[in-house]
Parts: sequence; structure tokens; C-alpha cells
Amino acid sequence: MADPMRIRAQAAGDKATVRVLMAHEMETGQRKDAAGKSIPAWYIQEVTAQLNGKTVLTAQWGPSVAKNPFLQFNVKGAKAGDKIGVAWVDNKGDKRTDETTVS
Amino acid sequence: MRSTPTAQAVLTLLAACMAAAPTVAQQKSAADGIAEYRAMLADGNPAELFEAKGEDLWKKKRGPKNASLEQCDLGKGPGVVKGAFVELPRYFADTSRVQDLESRLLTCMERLQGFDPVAISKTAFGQGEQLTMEGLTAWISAESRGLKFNLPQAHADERKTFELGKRAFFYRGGPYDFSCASCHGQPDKRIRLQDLPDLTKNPGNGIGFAAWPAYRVSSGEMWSMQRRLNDCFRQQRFPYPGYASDVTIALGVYMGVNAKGAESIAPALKR
Amino acid sequence: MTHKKTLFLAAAAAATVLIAGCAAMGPKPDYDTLVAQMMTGSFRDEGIAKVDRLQQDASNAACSQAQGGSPPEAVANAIQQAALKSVRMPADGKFIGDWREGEKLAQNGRGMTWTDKSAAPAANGGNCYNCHQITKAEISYGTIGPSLYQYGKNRGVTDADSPTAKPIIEYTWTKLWNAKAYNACSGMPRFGHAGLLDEKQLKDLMALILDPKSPVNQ
Amino acid sequence: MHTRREMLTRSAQVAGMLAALGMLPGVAQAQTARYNTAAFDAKTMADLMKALGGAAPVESKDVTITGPDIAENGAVVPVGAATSLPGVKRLLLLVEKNPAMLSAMFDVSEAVEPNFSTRVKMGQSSNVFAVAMMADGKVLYAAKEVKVTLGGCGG
Repeated sequence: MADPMRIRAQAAGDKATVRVLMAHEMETGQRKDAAGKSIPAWYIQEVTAQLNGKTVLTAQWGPSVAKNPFLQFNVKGAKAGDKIGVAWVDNKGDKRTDETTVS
Repeated sequence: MRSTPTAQAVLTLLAACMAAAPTVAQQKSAADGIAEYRAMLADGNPAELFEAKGEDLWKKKRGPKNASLEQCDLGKGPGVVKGAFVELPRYFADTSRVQDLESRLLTCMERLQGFDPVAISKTAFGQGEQLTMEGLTAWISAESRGLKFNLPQAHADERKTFELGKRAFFYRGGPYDFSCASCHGQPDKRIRLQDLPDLTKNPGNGIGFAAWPAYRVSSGEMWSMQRRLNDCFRQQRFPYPGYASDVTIALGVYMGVNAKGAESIAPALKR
Repeated sequence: MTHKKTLFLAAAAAATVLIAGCAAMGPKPDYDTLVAQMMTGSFRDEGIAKVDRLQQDASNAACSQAQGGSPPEAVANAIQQAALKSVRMPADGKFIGDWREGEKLAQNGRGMTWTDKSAAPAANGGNCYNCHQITKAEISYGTIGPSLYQYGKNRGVTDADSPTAKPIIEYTWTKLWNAKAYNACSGMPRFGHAGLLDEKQLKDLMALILDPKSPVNQ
Repeated sequence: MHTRREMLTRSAQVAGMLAALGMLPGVAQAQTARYNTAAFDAKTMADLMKALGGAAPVESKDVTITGPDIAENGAVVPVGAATSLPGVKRLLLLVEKNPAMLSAMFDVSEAVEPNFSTRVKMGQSSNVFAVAMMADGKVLYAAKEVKVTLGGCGG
């Protein structure tokens, strides 16, 4: 099972800045292992973010997003105490959802 | 994270210098460019992912004895994690040895959880229980973030190990005649664009010994000091150092004692 | 092994003298024996990197003991003399190869680690940019060694084959072959002496820093 | 039960059709079944715009690309895309010289600012682009060169 994300959401003015770290290999499929065998592609394809359960962002990623991905975005109207959820799905169908409270 | 207009103006200026001016300006802008790159990465160090995992692994019941590591003595008494990292390696009476963080964790994993430390030592980096070590060292070092290194040298074995570490540091050999000191024996030197800390003294807060474990950007892996030393010896063109072997612990004592007073930023972010 | 033992013994003897000097401070650990034990006990073979790499010749033993300082003058002189004698000049008398190939070698930092498959010179880079500035174009260079930018030009080399250039040509070849000929504890690998690079590769590096046509000398 | 591969292929086709019709919704529907494989395989800007149903991009000072001048390591290069313009549907981050150009694609809703930062891999020095796809069909971009240096001992 995938490891948890680290999500930080900090309110400033009328928005909250959200910073996310995801634990994922983001394997491109273009590398070879020590034995010369191709390492199959394995990467996050879709990321969504929710404010209090309502989707505010959908992103699609390719394999060139760096390993253990970082994502930063600003959610309008989010204030301290609101819930920010982030979810990802990778090309193998593995998924992970985590949530944090805006501070 | 974003370039402010001022920063962009500065960058434009630097770019202009780079095009027109000779070597000195070029070098300066390269160094500035790298500094800018590092600053952009400072916020959101993936080491955090490993810290979280490490804390979980510390508290979780695991191994043949189905026990947690919460009673592990890292030098400040059973279960005391805060501040332990900046006093390691140190002498442990219960093993009659000077141990660094990794070798001490092997002791705890053996005695409390029933793991086989020899098997873990032989496991390749990034696999099996070595992944456990990555998480644990990340979290334990994070629990001493901001504290100053202060390795004990009261015990005769600690002083002896320092002397051995010093000799290991200057030990030249291999096809390139390199020692640790070849790269880390003088201040203000670089390999390519990488600044090299002078490890014969305190190179400053969060530099050198005070910056490991670290998340390695190049490989996307968490490296403890053991792995850092392993790769140093590889690039030194030496044979393969055993995990938690005497030479690695002795070097840890030498660098750690030299770093007295340096503030730990571990787990850091490194190229 | 015999060679190694002799060296350790020699080192131990030197240490005994030192220790005798401060005998009043009580017994000291026999560090040379302890270091030998620590080194042999800590390393193992991996790929092409075998534990025999821990064996030190006279220069590495003396320079290790000096711990960043200089060995006694007589020892240093003996090391330099031996190094100078080890140098083989090119068989065909030609010192200058292709600077383009030299630049590639200078850029290449690979070779001789346990992850490298072969220890043959063909598998090795020169590692030059790790420690030296060389061309102006490459901004990613190290500073452990001196800058080699305009190396030939600064030394007045306008024709590398001319008799006037001969001393600097031979000096440079010697430096590349065995840097310890001029500095007993030089930090530079002994590229020729240790069999790291072959004659052709050394000629290409010579061209990079000495050929007036090389970008280094523009 | 469809295999995942079939699902992906199918969804790519569907997405491609929708895109071609200009019907791809700007606001999220949290379904993985619309991953745009064609877009992520695109080698050129023309192929990419074809896959996304976009017009030829025009450079604009209202679009911002952030990134370092020099990346110490191509494995992790911090980049960001933003625009000050209203009416943006989608922001893209591209690396010109990567095997496939498109790294990330963000659908902008009214609840999120058109300003995203992430980190990408770069195989070599290259231009990186921020592309803004607007509601009125315009496609705007900003570019910046990022140099990737060889760090460490190169070994």
C-alpha cells in the first residue's frame, strides 16, 4: 500500500496555500535495471483536491513529474478549520487519499 | 516559491552578465543559479515522507518478538529520542562498543524485536529492512533538528575511536590514491559545482556531518550517514565498506567531534 | 601481502619512536596495528574493487601518516625521485594528440569504482573537470586543483612540437603520468603510473591543455 | 471487467474525441477514466495541441513560467505555471526536450488560483513552457530556458 501523503494547508487572506508531498516512484518506463531489463512505467496519472469534500482541482500527470512529487496550489475561499483532501491514482490503479485541516 | 519581479530583474541582469562578461561573472551567476535552485527546493523536502514513516516504524510492533522500538536506548536512556542524534556516535556500556545511530538501531532491532542484524547489514540499500533504517534515521535525526552536535569524548574508547577515525580520514589508497581528505581536507573547495565541506573542523551549521541523513535529489532516496560514507568510498575507488563497520563508525566519531557546536538540519535535502 | 606487511611494520616502527617520546603520559594504544585491523576488518571485495586496494605503497603510507601535512623532507624527496623514475615518455616521441578527444576524457568522471565493469583504461575517464577549470565554456568545474584555462598559452606554447616548448611538454607529461614526481603528496591520481589512462588518452589530454588550437588556449 | 489498459486506451479515445469537439470540461470530474494518453505521448507542440484540441500557442506576458536558471540535478527541477488572465481553463507544464513534452496538466476551477508549482525531471538542458488554454479557445504560453548541470563527480 502506498505511504501517506504530507499535506500542509495554510490560510492567508482569502485563500489557503496547499503544499503536498506524495510518496511515489514516478518510474518513467525508460530506465533499465542493473541487469539491463526495462523497468516498467509506474507513475501517478491523476491528482484531485477537495475543499470540504468538493473537488476544486483535477490534474493529469505524465511520468516526467519528479519522484516523490511535490505540488503547490492555492484554494480560494478556504479558511482555518476547513478540510483539504488530496487524492491520487497511478497507472497501475493504486490510489491514495489523505486529508488535512487548514491552519 | 515564485520569482518576485525583483528576483526576475536580478536574474535578467545576471543572464546579461553571463553573456557579456568573462569567467568571474559567469562563475558567480552559476553559483547564484544553483543557490536559487536549492532555495526553490527547500520548501517541501521529501525527507518529510520518510520522517513520518520512521516515526510509525519506531512505535509499531514488528519483528519475531512483535515489539516496538520504544524502549530502545539511543544513549540518553530507554525511549529518549529527542537530542540523542546530536550525541552519536557514542560509547554504549551494554554492548561495550562505540556505536553510531545505524549500528545502535541494529542492536535495538536485534534485542527488542528479534531481527538478525547481520542479515540487515548485508541487505542492499533501499531494500527490505534497509528501508526501515532509512525511515528510522530520518525521524530520529529530525527529533534533534536545530540542536548542536555535542558528541561525548569522556570514555577512553570514544577518544580512541576518534583517533582511529582521524587516521581513517587521511588513509590514502586505491588506484586514485584518494583519502577522505582528498576532497574534505581543505576549506572552500568544490568538485564540479559542489561545495565540499572541510570535515577536519566544524564546517558550520547544517553543513557536512550536520546535514545527514538527507534526501538525495539525484536518486530520490533517503541516505543516512552510512550510505553517504558508502558512496564516498565508492567514489574514492576503495573496496566496499561493511554497513556499520568499524571504519564507518570511527569516521562518524571523527567528523561528529569535529562538528561540535554545529546545528543539525537533518534530514536535509541534497543533490 | 608481503609488501603490505613490510609497510605496516615500517609504519609501526616509526610510531614506536613517536610513542617512546611521550611515554610519560602512560600507555598509548598501538594505533598503527589498530588501523590495520580496522581497515582489513571493515572492507570487502565488490566488483573490480578488491581489498588489495587498501595496500599502501611508500608514498601513500607516508602521506597518510602526515595527515594533510608533509612527510619528512628526506622521505618526500625519495618519493619524488622514485616517481620521476617511473615515468615513461611516449614511445614514438609524440606528445600531442587530439584535443577534442581530450575534452571528452576531461569531462568523463567515470572509472575504477566498484560499479564500473572494467578497470581497463578504455573504461576510464580523466576526471579532470572534477578538480580543474579547463575550458571557458564548461562552468561546472572543481577547484581542488589549479585552473588549467590557457595552460599552454600562459606558458608561451605557440608550437607544441618546437624545441622551446619541450621542457613544458615533458614536465606536463610527467605530471600526468605520475604527479608525485614533483610533489610527494600531490592529490592528483597517477594516471600513467597506475595504469588509469593509456598513452593515447594521455596525449589527448596533453593536446587539450597544450595545443594552441585547443579552446583552452584561445 | 475491462483491463486497466483497455480502460485507458478507451478513455484516451473518448477524451480525444471530446477534445476534438472542444467539449472537454474545464472543471474536474474525479474520474481516472479520462487520462489523455495521446497528450502525454506527444513529442511536439503541434501533436500536443492536436491531442488537446487547442489552437497554435501564442507567446504572452500574462502567462508566467517559473523555474531555476540552472538545475543542479535534472531529476528534480522545480517549475511553476501561472496566469493573471481570467477565463483560463487549463494550465500545462512542458519540457521541450523530454521524450514526451507534457509533464503536467491542471484543470482550473473557480475555486482554485491558476497558479501551480511542481517538480519535473529533465533529461538535458531545455526550454520549459507554461501553457494556458483559455475559455475563448486561445492558447498562450511563456518559455524559459533551464540549464541542467552535471553535478558531483560525474561517476
